[in-house]
Amino acid sequence: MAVEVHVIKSDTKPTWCPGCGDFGILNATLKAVQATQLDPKDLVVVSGIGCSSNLPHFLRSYGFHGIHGRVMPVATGIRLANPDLTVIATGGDGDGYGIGLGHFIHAMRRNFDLTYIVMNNEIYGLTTGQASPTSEKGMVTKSTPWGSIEWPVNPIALALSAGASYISRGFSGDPKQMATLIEGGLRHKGFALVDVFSPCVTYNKVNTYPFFRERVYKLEDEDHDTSDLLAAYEKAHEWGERIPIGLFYRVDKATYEEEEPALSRGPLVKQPLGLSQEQAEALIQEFR
Amino acid sequence: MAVEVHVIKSDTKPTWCPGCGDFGILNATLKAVQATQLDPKDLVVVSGIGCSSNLPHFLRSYGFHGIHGRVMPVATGIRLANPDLTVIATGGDGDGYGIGLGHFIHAMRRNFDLTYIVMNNEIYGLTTGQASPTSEKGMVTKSTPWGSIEWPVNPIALALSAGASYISRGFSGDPKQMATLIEGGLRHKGFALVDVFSPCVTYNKVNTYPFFRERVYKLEDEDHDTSDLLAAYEKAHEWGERIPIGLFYRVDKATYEEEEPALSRGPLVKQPLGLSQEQAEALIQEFR
Amino acid sequence: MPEGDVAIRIGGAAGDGVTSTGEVYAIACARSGLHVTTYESYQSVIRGGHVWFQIRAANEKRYSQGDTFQLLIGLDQQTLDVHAPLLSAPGGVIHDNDRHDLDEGILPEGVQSLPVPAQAISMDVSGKPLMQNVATLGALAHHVGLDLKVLHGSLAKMFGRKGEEIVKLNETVAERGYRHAAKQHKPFEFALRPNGEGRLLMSGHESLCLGALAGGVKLVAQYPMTPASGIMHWMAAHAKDYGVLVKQTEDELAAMNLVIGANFAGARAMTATSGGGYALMVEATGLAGMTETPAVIVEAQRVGPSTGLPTKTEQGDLQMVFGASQGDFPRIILAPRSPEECYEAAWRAFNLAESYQCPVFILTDLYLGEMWRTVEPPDFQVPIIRGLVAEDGGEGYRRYEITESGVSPRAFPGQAGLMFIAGSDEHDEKGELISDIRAGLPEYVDTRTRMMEKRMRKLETALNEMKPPELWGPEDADLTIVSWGSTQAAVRDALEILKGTGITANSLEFFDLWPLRVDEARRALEAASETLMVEGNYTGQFHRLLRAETGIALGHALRKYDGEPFYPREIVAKAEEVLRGR
Amino acid sequence: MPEGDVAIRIGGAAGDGVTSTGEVYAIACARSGLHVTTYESYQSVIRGGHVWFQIRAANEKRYSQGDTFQLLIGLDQQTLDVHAPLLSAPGGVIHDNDRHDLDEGILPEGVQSLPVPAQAISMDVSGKPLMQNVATLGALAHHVGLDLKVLHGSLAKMFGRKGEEIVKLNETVAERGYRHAAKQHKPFEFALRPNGEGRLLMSGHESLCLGALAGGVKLVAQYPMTPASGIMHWMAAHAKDYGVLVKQTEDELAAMNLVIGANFAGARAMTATSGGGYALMVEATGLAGMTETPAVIVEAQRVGPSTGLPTKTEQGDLQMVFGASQGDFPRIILAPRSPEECYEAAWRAFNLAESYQCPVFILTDLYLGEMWRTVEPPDFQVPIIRGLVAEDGGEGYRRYEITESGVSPRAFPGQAGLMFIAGSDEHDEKGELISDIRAGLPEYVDTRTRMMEKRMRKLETALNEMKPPELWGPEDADLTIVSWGSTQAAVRDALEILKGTGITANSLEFFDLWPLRVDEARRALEAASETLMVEGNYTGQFHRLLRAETGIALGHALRKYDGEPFYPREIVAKAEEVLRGR
Ligand SMILES: Cc1ncc(C[n+]2csc(CCOP(=O)(O)OP(=O)(O)O)c2C)c(N)n1
Ligand SMILES: Cc1ncc(C[n+]2csc(CCOP(=O)(O)OP(=O)(O)O)c2C)c(N)n1
Ligand code: SF4
Ligand code: SF4
Ligand SMILES: [Mg+2]
Ligand SMILES: [Mg+2]
Repeated sequence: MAVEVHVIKSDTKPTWCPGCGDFGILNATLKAVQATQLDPKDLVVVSGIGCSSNLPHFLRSYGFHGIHGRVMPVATGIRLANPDLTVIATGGDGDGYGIGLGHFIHAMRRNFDLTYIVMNNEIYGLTTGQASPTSEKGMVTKSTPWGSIEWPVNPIALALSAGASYISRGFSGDPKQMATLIEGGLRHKGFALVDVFSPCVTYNKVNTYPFFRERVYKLEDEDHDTSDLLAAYEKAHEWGERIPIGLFYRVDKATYEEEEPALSRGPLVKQPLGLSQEQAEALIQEFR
Repeated sequence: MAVEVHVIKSDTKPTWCPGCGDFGILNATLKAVQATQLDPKDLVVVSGIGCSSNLPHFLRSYGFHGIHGRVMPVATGIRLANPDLTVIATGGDGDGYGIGLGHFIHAMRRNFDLTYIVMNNEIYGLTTGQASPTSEKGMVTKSTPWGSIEWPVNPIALALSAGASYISRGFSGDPKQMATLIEGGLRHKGFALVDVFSPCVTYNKVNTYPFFRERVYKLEDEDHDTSDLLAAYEKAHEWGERIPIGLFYRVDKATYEEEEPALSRGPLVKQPLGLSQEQAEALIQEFR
Repeated sequence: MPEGDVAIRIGGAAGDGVTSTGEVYAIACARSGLHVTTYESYQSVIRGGHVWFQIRAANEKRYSQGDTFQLLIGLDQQTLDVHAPLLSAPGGVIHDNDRHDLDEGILPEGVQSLPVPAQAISMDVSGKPLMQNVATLGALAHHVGLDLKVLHGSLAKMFGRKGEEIVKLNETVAERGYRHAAKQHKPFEFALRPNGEGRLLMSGHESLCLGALAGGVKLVAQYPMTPASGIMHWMAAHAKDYGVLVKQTEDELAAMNLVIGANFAGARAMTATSGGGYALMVEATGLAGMTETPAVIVEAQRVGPSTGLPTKTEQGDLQMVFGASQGDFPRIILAPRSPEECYEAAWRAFNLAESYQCPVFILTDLYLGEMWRTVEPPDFQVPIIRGLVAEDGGEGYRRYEITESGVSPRAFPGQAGLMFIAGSDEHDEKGELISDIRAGLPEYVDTRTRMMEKRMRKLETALNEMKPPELWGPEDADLTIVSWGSTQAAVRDALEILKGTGITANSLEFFDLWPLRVDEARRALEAASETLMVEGNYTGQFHRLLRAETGIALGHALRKYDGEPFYPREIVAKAEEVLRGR
Repeated sequence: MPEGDVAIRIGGAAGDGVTSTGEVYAIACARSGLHVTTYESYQSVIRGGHVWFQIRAANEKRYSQGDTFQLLIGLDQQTLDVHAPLLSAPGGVIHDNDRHDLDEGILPEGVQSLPVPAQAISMDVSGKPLMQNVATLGALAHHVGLDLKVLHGSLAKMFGRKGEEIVKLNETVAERGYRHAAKQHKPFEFALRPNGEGRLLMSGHESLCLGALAGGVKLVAQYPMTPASGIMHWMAAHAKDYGVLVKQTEDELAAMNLVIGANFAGARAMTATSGGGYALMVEATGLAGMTETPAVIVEAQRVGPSTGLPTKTEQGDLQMVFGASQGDFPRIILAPRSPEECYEAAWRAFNLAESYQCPVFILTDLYLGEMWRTVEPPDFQVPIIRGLVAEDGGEGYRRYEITESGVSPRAFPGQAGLMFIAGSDEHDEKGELISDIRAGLPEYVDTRTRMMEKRMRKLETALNEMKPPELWGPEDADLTIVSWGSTQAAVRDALEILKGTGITANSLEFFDLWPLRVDEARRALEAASETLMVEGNYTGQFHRLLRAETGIALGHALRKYDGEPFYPREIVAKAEEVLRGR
């Protein structure tokens, strides 16, 4: 069965501001899902809270639109209960790299098999424009009227040091590359990060489309070895005049789901409930 | 006034198991504090919960023994209220790299001026031996009777990617080097991490004193450039036969406290409370 | 609404400038010496959602946004369609009929169409359509009988920082709108009496911020969350001038623990959040309780459960705040009823927190926090009470000394000779742990009991500073309407309306919720001939608390949980139903 | 204690093997057909702290650890000094006088010194001092009249996995201790009647784990915390054989959200924690409430506030659990009274969670969770009720359909044609948000109200499955003792004691706490001539709830907050005081 984009797209119209970078991400996601020919009934899109986190409503798949910062554990719970499902986790930079940072790193080191798309607009959009963990130093926002005095997090470097097995960055201004990166993430076995520069046209007057257009270049256009950890670190720390997008790093390693003994019999949701007679008797013996 | 170790040492006897690595850390800390000739009334030792987090009780300074995983925000609050105080934050690997991981990374990118000593025993001690975020893959614990299936966090690599300005690792079996590292941290302006291999003799039968003695070598004995970020990453990822201890990386950069405008008039705790007549009148004007 | 009491409503899409338009009008009314109250309805979406803003101005003090409105400014078609049918006569709809169609068939009798070529005026004056709202504002000023000069002043205040030229253009546009309206219609006979004695206009949360400054706040640690974010924004904007350190943390867990650290070190520090954020502070609330560290927490309620309706109001978090954190420890809960009381609650909270060394909550809500109201100028000379503090170098200092009041002397890091460890484990008077090698030994079982009793005694001591409920209105009444916090607004206005119906009612208002003045509460309830509890949540969270404490079940309940504030007439209707039922 | 009812106490330093020694004895008693109950007191320290373990064995069913103990095994000097004076006669102190000094002057009359050369025996048999406890165990077996063979069997069970040789050595050491005691003293006349019909011995939390397995648990996500860690350990050890996925998460926030994700996907999943950990689950509890996702949460209470006394017991978290999370939503709270009831609570919790699609709490505590008790073999054929589930491919599926019961049909990811989004924002029947461009519009204001009422109706429906309080003892009594959860143990034993005092008392026991069967509760309270509420916290958290719901203030209260469980005689004393006061 060929799955067309219109099948995966829901009737609910996105409520993002006109021009918001998140539109590009939605489109790229739809394209990537279509490219994998995944049946949408087997897809679950999980998010936190933020403008970006409304995304699940715009796909006709299963979705869980949870609470702020907890997208990783919810997504993990779904994967562990039923690894037959494909899980896309998504949300904003505040959601994933701010309040959710701990879960993010722990999920990566465990190498759960899911794809995490972060709509990184370097700002808190839904709460009307405060500094986010990726806001640049000096940035003026509602919460930093004299300029932020914090260095931003570096999601790519963190992902490298946390052991994620597929680490990439896209840009809403280049939906084609982004679709490829997301598709790559979906096909990758293990934790796939797709960090996306997604301009907030309403609250971020610094990191705009032109800002990125002037600076981004594609890793695939240079001689970058995606299996070289140190090279990836070097690229991850590049910022300023030239900012790399594309695939930074990829490695094959066992996923959590593969190594979890309880999943060796298949998805938990397909196991019988309760105890067999023999099991019950064996248990009773322990207490005699 | 020369401050002697016995002045800084409290009468409360540590309740750690005989042989616990944390004794070495306590001693090294006492030595480092003494070396800086800090008046203990100006020192605050802050911790979370765990065997390790009992440490504040064993110093005769101010201390705050808070809740599990929240040592960083409490320590930050103290620093921001009164930057005249020296703050040592401390606790276990579970406390700092598990439940507290998000705070840890955010504190580093902000470069608060404090010293964080993590008593890393690769296990949850106080809760009687479950896997910790630094437990090695395959490790058998009460919570992983068939061996842990998670890759451990790499605190040094995380600290590098988060932007900490002083990043080091010690070993309880080498209290002298450790004292030097802690003293360096105390003297450093900015966030100083001292991760310490601190064997739990009761619950961790893998990462024992002999385990580390066989493997550790000192960075200062090799030709390691502590100002070279990529070199530091390379060392951070070294594990197995040879494990580096010592100072991985150091850089000078502005601290949060230096950049915070509200602190330009001096510590908050020394400012008058309430509003002056002029301030009150200016405020009222805003609402007319 | 009676004469001299007019509400207007402005509606449009998010981004249409509804808020700024309403704000200029509200300022103009306040500057004209009128009493102003407002309510803004908005959505959890950044652009394109539907926003409307109701502003009530009256000669006498009013509390709520009012039940009806007489004039509507429709900035988009949706506003005309949805709100025009709700108008009260006499009144009118100000709209730009070049841009939208007002279906006059939907207008109630006595409500007129009052078209203004707002866009044309803006284009004409400035070459851009941006100032069309201001043209409608000019028309509005005429219709309600405001002085054009006052409107100009308000525009200058609003747009002053954009430069003189912009202000001038705005003034011209406003004037054109005013003149257009003047030609079309004479002012409505609303009998508003502008008197030139300007009033202060502020929101509940602005007032709270002022109170916090007056009370010596030094540090505000917060994570953004509607409707508490405004507190952070206001504080950040004032941080430099007033020496307040504003820290946006990585989450609410950090904010609360940071506030505890700062208070431990001796700085008056607070946090503000809404329900979902407070949920993340629950564990640290107990930490403040156990270590006896002051902490001020503003919990600005919005609609739950969970993310709920983030831009809508509710009084649904009392139960969470009351029960927050494991075990028992003293906490204090203030629920200011009005913007004025937010001011007082803020400085009192710091005094109470330091006097009783415990967490103090200020329970506001979206409605109260964001409503603007004209207030009397606050008194900035507020008492600063730091509670019991130890002298430097005291021998044998015991941080957690067992005292009759339950309060023990604090020491601050940096003080000589008073070093101690504040611990979340149970401890003895000196602060030494009794959870490890002492736990369960007979002597320390007793220590635990005594420490627990010492801490809990603080609540009894604090009770003396808590205020009993206020009875407003006649002592003898057919009906006593009971409320807490912000619901006061609608209740007080309902009493005014009830006066005209032959029903005598009074209002029993709770605002210092915990520790509760149970004796006074019981007496007041027992004295009532019939009671009606009005609160903004499903299960009657305060009702339950009152019953648990007094044993008295209130006769009737009116509860609302649809996200909207109470309207006086809802209460009037319920009161009539209750009394008819007798 | 009456005849045929003996408690022994073993004390020593952490690491001395107090727990394993006690466990072997408890197993031996259970295997002898006696009724066993235990209580272990330990400290929050890994080595060197003081630990003692009380094990009561009786011919008849008993509930609590008992007030007194007749025999003491002192493995260190501190135990002899602290516990020997507390013994009851007839009785004795088993100790190794080569290693410690028992001051006979501190012994109560009728209590004897019963020295055993335990270390010497161990050295002699095994060349190491390690088995000295086992020598004292042998002596103990003789003194209470246990069969040596049964003791051997229990040792084999305990040490079996260390190999036959170790078992043999242990048996020999035990026998030597037994023989030594036999030469020294004839068995006490405790009149225990070992009858050879072995009983099952398990802790409250083990029983709970069994119930969860029987109820189809598939995933357990947990972060370590005393006293809930044991559940994770037990589950992890059984994970492979019983197909349970055990995930130790990075914190409790993750555990709860993970459980919600797993339940959303269709797996029965639970978490377990204590108060401080649950505090971190508060926000996600509301998420489960709003998205109508089942979730089972074991909240194993310990002493608060904050870190408190981590190894001690309290019933102090009811208020937190009851009020957890912003806004109102349905939740169910079960508080099992006994290890037996933990089993039932666990499988019922899963059925209730899926039937009503809401969070279900099992409120245990350290005392109940860790006490071992002999139980009847549980019935493993428990009903599995998964609630309303939609059929694949239904047209126009509405996940949150408004129904009379409040329950709407669930769908699981992977089901064809039923795709929907579960959202924490308020939503309509289909699950679409009404918080953004629909919020505040009249139609959706109404939708909110109806969704809220739909969800809350589930509580009314669920009430039918909740059990009313149980009245134990005579219907007519001078005094009704009211309790909830684990306090049953001491109350029931107190009733036995009261029988001998001429006071007739009964016990009104609450265990299905919410939704509360208010009618039955009120009737029972009204029928009581005098009431005494007994609960393990400072403020009377359940007392408050009962009063809020029924309006009835209980006559008297006995509260404990020192970390120790209730002892029957404390209740007896209070009962006598209450009735004397009449
Ligand atoms: C616990 C909690 N704290 C705060 C909030 C308020 N809040 C909603 S969205 C958001 C941040 C949005 O920023 P981001 O995640 O970057 O998403 P964006 O809107 O920029 O796409 C916050 C702080 C919340 N919903 N829950
Ligand atoms: C919120 C919360 N969850 C769980 C616990 C239980 N707990 C106490 S210490 C600890 C972990 C200890 O490990 P670590 O931090 O590595 O310290 P160590 O004992 O190994 O020194 C845990 C999980 C707690 N106190 N609070
Ligand atoms: S506020 Fe920013 S992030 Fe949110 S929808 Fe608008 S443009 Fe996008
Ligand atoms: S359990 Fe481990 S970490 Fe804790 S005191 Fe003992 S040796 Fe140290
Ligand atoms: Mg963002
Ligand atoms: Mg550890």
